[in-house]
Amino acid sequence: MDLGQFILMRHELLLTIAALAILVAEIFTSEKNKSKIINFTLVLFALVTFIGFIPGETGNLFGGSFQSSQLTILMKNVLNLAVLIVFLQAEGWLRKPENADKISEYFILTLSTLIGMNFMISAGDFLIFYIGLETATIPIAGLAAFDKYKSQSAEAGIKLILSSALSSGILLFGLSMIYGATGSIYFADIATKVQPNALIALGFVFFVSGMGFKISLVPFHFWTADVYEGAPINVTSYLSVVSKGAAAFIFTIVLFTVFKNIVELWRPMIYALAICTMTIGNLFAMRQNNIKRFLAFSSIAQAGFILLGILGAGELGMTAIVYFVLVYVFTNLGAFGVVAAIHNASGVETISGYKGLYQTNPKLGLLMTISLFSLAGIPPIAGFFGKFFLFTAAAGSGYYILVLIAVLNATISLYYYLLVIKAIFIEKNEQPIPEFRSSNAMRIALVMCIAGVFIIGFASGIFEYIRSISKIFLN
Amino acid sequence: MIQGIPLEHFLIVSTIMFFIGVCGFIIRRNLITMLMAIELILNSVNINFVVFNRYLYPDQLQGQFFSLFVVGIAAAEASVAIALIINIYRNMKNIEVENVNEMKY
Amino acid sequence: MNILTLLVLIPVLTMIGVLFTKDYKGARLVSAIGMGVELIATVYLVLAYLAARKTGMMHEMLFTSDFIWYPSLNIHFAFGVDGIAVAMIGLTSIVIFAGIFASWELQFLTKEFFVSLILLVTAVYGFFISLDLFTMFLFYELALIPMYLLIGLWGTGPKEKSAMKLTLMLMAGSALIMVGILGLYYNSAPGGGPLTFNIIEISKINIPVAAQRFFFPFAFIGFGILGALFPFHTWSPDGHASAPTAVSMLHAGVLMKLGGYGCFRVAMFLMPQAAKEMAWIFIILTTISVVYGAFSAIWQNDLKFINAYSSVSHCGLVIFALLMMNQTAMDGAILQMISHGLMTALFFALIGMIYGRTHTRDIREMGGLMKVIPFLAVVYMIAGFASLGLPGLSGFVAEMTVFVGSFQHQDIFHRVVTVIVASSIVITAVYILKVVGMLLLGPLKDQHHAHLEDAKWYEKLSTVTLVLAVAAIGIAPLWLSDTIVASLKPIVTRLATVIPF
Amino acid sequence: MTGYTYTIFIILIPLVMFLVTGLLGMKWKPIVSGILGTIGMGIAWTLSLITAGSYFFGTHGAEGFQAIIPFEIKWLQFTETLIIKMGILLDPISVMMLVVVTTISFMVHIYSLGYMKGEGGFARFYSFLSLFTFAMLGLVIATNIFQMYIFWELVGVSSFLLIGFYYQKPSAVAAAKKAFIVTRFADLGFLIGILILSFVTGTFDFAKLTEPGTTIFASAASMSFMGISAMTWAMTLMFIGGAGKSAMFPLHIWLPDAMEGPTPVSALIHAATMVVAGVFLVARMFPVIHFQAPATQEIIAYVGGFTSLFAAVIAITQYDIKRILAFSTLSQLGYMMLSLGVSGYGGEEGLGYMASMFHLFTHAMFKALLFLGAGSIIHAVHSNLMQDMGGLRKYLPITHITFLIACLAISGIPPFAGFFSKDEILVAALEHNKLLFAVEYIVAGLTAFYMFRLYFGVFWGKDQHYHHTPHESPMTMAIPLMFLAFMSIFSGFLPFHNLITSDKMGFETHTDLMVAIPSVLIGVLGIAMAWILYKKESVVPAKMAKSWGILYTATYNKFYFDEIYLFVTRKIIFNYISRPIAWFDRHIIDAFMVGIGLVTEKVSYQIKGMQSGQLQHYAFAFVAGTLAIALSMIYLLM
Amino acid sequence: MNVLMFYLFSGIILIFSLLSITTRRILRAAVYLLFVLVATSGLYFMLKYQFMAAVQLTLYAGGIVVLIIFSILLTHHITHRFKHPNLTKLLMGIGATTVGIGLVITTILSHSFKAGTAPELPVDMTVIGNQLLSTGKNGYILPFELISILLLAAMIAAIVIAKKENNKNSEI
Repeated sequence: MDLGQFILMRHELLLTIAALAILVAEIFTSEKNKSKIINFTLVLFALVTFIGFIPGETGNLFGGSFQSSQLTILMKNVLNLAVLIVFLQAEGWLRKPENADKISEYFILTLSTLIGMNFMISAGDFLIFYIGLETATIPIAGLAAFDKYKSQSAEAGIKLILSSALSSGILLFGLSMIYGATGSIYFADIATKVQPNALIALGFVFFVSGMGFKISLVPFHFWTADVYEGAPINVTSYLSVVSKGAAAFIFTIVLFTVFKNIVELWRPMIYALAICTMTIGNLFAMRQNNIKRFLAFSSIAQAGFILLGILGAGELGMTAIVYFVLVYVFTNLGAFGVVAAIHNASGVETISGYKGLYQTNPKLGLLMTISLFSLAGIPPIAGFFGKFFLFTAAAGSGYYILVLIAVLNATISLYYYLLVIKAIFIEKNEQPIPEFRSSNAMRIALVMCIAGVFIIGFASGIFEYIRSISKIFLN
Repeated sequence: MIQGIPLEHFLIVSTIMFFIGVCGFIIRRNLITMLMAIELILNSVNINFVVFNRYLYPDQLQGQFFSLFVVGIAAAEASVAIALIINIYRNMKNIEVENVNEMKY
Repeated sequence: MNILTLLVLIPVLTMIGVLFTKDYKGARLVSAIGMGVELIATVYLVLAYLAARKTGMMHEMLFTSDFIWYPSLNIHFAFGVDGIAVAMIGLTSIVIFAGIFASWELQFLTKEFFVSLILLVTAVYGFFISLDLFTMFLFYELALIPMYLLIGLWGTGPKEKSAMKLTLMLMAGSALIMVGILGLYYNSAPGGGPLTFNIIEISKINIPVAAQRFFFPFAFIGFGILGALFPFHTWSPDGHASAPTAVSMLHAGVLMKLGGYGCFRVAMFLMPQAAKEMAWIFIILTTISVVYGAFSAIWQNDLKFINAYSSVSHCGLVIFALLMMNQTAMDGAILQMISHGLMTALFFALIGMIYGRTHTRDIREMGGLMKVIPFLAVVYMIAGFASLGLPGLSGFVAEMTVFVGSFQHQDIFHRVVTVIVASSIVITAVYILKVVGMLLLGPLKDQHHAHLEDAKWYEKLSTVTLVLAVAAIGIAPLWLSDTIVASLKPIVTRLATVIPF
Repeated sequence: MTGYTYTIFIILIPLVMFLVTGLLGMKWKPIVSGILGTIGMGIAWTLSLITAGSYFFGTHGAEGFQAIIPFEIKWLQFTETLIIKMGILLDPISVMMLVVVTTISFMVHIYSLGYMKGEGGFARFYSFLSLFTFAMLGLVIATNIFQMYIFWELVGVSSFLLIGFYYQKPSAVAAAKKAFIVTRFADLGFLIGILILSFVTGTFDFAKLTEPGTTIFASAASMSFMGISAMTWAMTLMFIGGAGKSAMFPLHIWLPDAMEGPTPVSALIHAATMVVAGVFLVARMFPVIHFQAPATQEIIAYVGGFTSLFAAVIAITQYDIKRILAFSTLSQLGYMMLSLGVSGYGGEEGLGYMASMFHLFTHAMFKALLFLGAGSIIHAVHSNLMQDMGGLRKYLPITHITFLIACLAISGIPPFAGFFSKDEILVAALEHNKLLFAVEYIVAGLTAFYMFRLYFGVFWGKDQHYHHTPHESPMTMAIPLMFLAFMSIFSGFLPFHNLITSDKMGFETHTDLMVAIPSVLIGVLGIAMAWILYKKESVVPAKMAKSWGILYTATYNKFYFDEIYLFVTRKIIFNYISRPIAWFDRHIIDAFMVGIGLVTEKVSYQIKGMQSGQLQHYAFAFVAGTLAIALSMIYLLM
Repeated sequence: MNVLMFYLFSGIILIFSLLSITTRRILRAAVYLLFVLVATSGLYFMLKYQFMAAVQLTLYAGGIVVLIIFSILLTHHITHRFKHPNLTKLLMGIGATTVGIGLVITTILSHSFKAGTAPELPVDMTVIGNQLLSTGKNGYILPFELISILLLAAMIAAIVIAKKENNKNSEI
């Protein structure tokens, strides 16, 4: 292979270079200029994100271990975009004195997990997949424990690393069985050899539970809430949006390509998981007061909806999922952005603390409301379209009852989103969060989110583009 | 059957080991011992890969390499986990897993 | 530009305009102007529609326009109106116009209030002009959501609880609708070919019977919840009681009509066989609705509760009439929607105005208001008479059309339920007169009320607009009825020609 | 045939007056509304008289009086055939009713100028009067049953408004509500009757319905419900509507209470015009009832007969003069109904029909006179009760004389108008039903008795000590009294048998002496008894009352019908239907909906222990979940 | 001989695994784990995967276990003895384990494994080395590079968590 082919993995390479550049910058920056790394990184990463959007070739590398297609490139771009927003939102937090000596670490760790995710998306065999998975997980544990003098943060870190170790152990066990049954670790080989037999089923279940851990499907979700609550907000938003989104992408890709021959086997299972995930997520979200924990459970419920897309037939399901995740990125980051802004300014992160927010900070209140409505799937915001297409996909496979359950669950979810909105708009507070002005980076991030939330739904071209490249990908 | 030992026996051993690891993860009171249980799990997975490679698909070394990387990752995982455990120790002055439940419900 | 686009555009522009105003006076002024223009546009639409029909345009829908939105799913922005939609749009314009003036004095977060209110109306317009199930559903959900804030922020009493109950029940309804719509979509091309969300196109094919049987209840009950179908009506009393005046007006006056309209346009029109097969179940439910709502109203003491239950009864009649599935009864149903929309809006406006003066809605605490606030009292009586079906006001026309239409069925079941439903006119008289007697007539009960001020100019404008509309329909119903009937013909023909089981 | 187009103004003038005085009346001096209304009514009256004159005495063919429709527009179309039209139908009975209504209304308008002077809401009163007149006229000239129903309802509501004119008086409000709801209940019957009728015949038009030898009922023969034929149902239900308006037993209870309204209103609505709407309805539908639903006609006869007796008995014991007159109205209405009930169709067979209409006409005159007289008395004495009156003949000479004329008229003493019309009814009854004939004889006596009890009690008897001397009413009140007295004397000589008959053909009648003489005698007997008992103050009536005991008490309390109705409405409908339904709605249905939410929330709290914060519990859930899924998947595989 | 060796190693693995998760002294647990890992490498030797066995010995037994022991020494007194396990968790663990073992073993035993027909690849260092650096199919240069990123990231993560900060006065 010649060097020119490396253009195929430009996302990964760019990210690696970016990470190394930050490392170098860290070394050559004096103690008191550390915070300039933030600006440097933001510009650098914006550049990286932008370059990612430049259309390029697609194809396979390393004997099929690395696969690149329009769809995977799009997925990577979505993730890049999300990480860019996360970085912008993290700016204010990183400038705080207690983080002064770990700025570049935050960026490098995040970027390395992103590299892992990119490799996972492009993986053509289970080895790359697995290493990508671990690369995408292990550093996050470090990030989760970033506020290391807060016991909650430490707890989040240890819970994440141990649960993920267990889950990856179980996933590996499943992979070993699949290897034993099919004789290969390459996706393309496995896809032709899988048959519905007990060993494969067993291996597959173990695999799914490992992935379920990443997407936080019930009953593999328990870590989610604790980790989200304990981790710093900008890590939580990263976990909840980027990490989960990437996992959803990969899960879909693997199910749709590698295990497409045993689709009849996994559909009932996804069906059951979808119902459990939506319902349990909602039931837990209902009575939370900590906003991060609340969003954690809400994101679990959202994961349940993603499964509906997996049940959907072929390209429509794929499209719906990618589209939903795209919407979800903007929506959830909008919500997390508000949470982060408020937390940075006042330290409040409970729903009851949000009472009267609209009186003092109407724009943030409104933004939060719009984000939550989008999460609930209220038109004309993008969340509605995302959900609708997922349901359309599921209905396309004849799962009308599941769609009904899902929509009813969406109604329950509306209930608790409305609780937050109620706090923001309706309820009175003696001491509301004082008026404040968030940093420019945060503002840019929030404007991006809100623009995304409004544009994506109406601009049908996005959906159609995803659909066209999904079609190519699946054939 | 290579050397007169059926494949299934290896698998049985690894399976039992796997579940001993799982069991250890669930019942142990100490974070480090839980980490050890993880190592048991990974180890059993490695046995699986290697044995499948040797018995069924010796034409390539996929299983073996897989185990190789698993070992590497296990090391990375262990190092981060231990750092986190020490962090916990600094925050809580012990590493009893039961005490790590500040966040719940 | 297409007049229908304009109908949606004007409220949107108004909303933007309101956002740029400085104080409550500016906000209300902009809203009033916007909705005034909307009313004018509506009048223009009505005239244009009638003129177009007169020139012999026989298409089912007029002023249609169609933009492809999501080509791969065949989702369009497809707009168009028939006589029924035009009538509903007219209703909406009148009610929102009156509603703006009914909330003239609101000074708490005025901008937000008017924006939410107009957002709601925008969605309602969108709903009525949509020919595509997707956009229809989109506007439907959009119409429900501002309700929460409108009730929760500007309401009274247990507003948060009521707002939540209302929102959740209606959203649960929309969950059912969603399933129904998806079912229609996937069965819209039984003979192969592209699937479609377009109502007109779906109406030209026959959805497989098994699918109809499965999806009809979803769509029908889903819309029925908003139409206050027994036993899913319980959001209505609480919601209306807690909502601020203009919101009650709009919700009972217009939004509940979305339910009836949807039942008919989506559920029954597109799934006629199932509608025929299952009609009896819903006829029984609506019969209960009608009588039960009226009886419940007798026992209430809160003015808004009375009116809410009366709405249950009247909206029950709408769905009842729709299910009769003949031209006259369905004509009556549409008339009843419009009539009820107008008079219930009038009622809620008046209740709001009376409450604003006496600070109570309990009829036991008031009495003899006729002497003190004669204008409002007289208008209240007119509204009451409209509600109990006095000739010359719209209620009579609608009810009689329903009764006569329903009675044209050949079988005993339909005719017996018609008689039961007709008996509601007596019960309605009982509670209306009870209220009128206790509230307006008799000696002044509370001396604190002795010096209340009668209606201000904007209140007069608000109520007189509605009274005129009620009376106009009541006195000269023929043009409206004919317009509706003309548009009903294709639907009735379709219902009549499907093979019964 | 279009020469009658001007009749539309008879209807429109009151409507315009209603709108003008209703909307602008507040702005003017009150008397302007009154005068305007009166002038308008005068024009309408004149037009009605012209119409009647040219209709009855103009040229008409050998086939009798033809129905003329000078004006008709489509108002609302239900189906191809079921169309509500608004139009004017001129035929003998409607023209006759036009005259009755405009006459009485005009008189009342004039009378009220004096009677209502100084009352608050003068303009409102006149606007309501105009509204009522408009509605009543619309009712009588209706071309189809649905138009009739529309105006029927409007009449009901204007009656409600006028009864409740003194809206600050709780009793007036209650009476108004009662009147409205009772008649509304009856109207439901009417409505359903219309529904059935229109369903069977496919038309609302009177012209088609009453056309002799029509075939539109052909399909009715096969239809029946619960063993009773469709047409019987339809007509009986329709009769219930009529019975409600005309206050037939047992729907009579609203009429006595309706006397809470101003007295001119009682004269206009509750004596002369609205209450005969039921009779008019039956007359209008007479061919249909007679041929298609003979059973209904029987019912009508018996209900009429019973009501006349029942009301007469109650009237004897009452002291409120307006109530006495109200029960007397009931009794007379019973006569009219009975007369229709016993009538045949065509020629002399249709005597009952003619008699009924005749009595309707004469009764309107003398009963309006009685009420206006009573109004004059009340105006003078400021009380409704007989106990507060006596010896008024000295103070109110005009009222006295006119009242006496009216009493004689109602008692059937020749040559006053009541004698002729009542006599025809008795003849008709004798020919068809001996029992009812006997009843009517008794009632004739009772009528004479209670009317003269009233007369003597008010104008003779002991002279009460009045706070201020009663004085005769002003001319505005006296003129109508005199005009009506004139009518009460002479309207009996009108040739009704030539003008208003069931088949629109005139026939000859003769006074049957065998009937007339006993009836006059019995009237005289009643008067004599009243003279003995009430001319001078006497203890005999009180003693008699005591000796009748329970029966007297029951009669005095109107046989407790009000109480029964109260029990049914308050207790049963309010307490045992409405209240449980309201409760059910809040506590079962709503609670169920709320309960879903609560249960969800409860579940949410119940399962919070799952998220225990214990890493190892999570791990167990993870493993157990995986194994459970694996097990079920492998199970599915097998 | 092989058979004997296999059962010996298996016995060591199983027994010491069990002991490792049941002993109440933490250091002993670490040592038992070491035995297990060493016995595992013995199995690899038996399967003629010497390279794998060596890696197992050096990296696993030599690296990870040492790391663990260090951390034990950092956080425990040597004489520390655990309390008995929590009963609920014990039941959970045993339950899950029993079911799991039963399920997996049944599945494995019921499955008929079919060996590949392709010729066996000799396992020597050249082959391993070539494959490790090959860019084609069955080449492992990409995972190799990727894992280096992982290790770097893990290192940074471990450092950022564990490093002592100037202003804080920590115990270690």
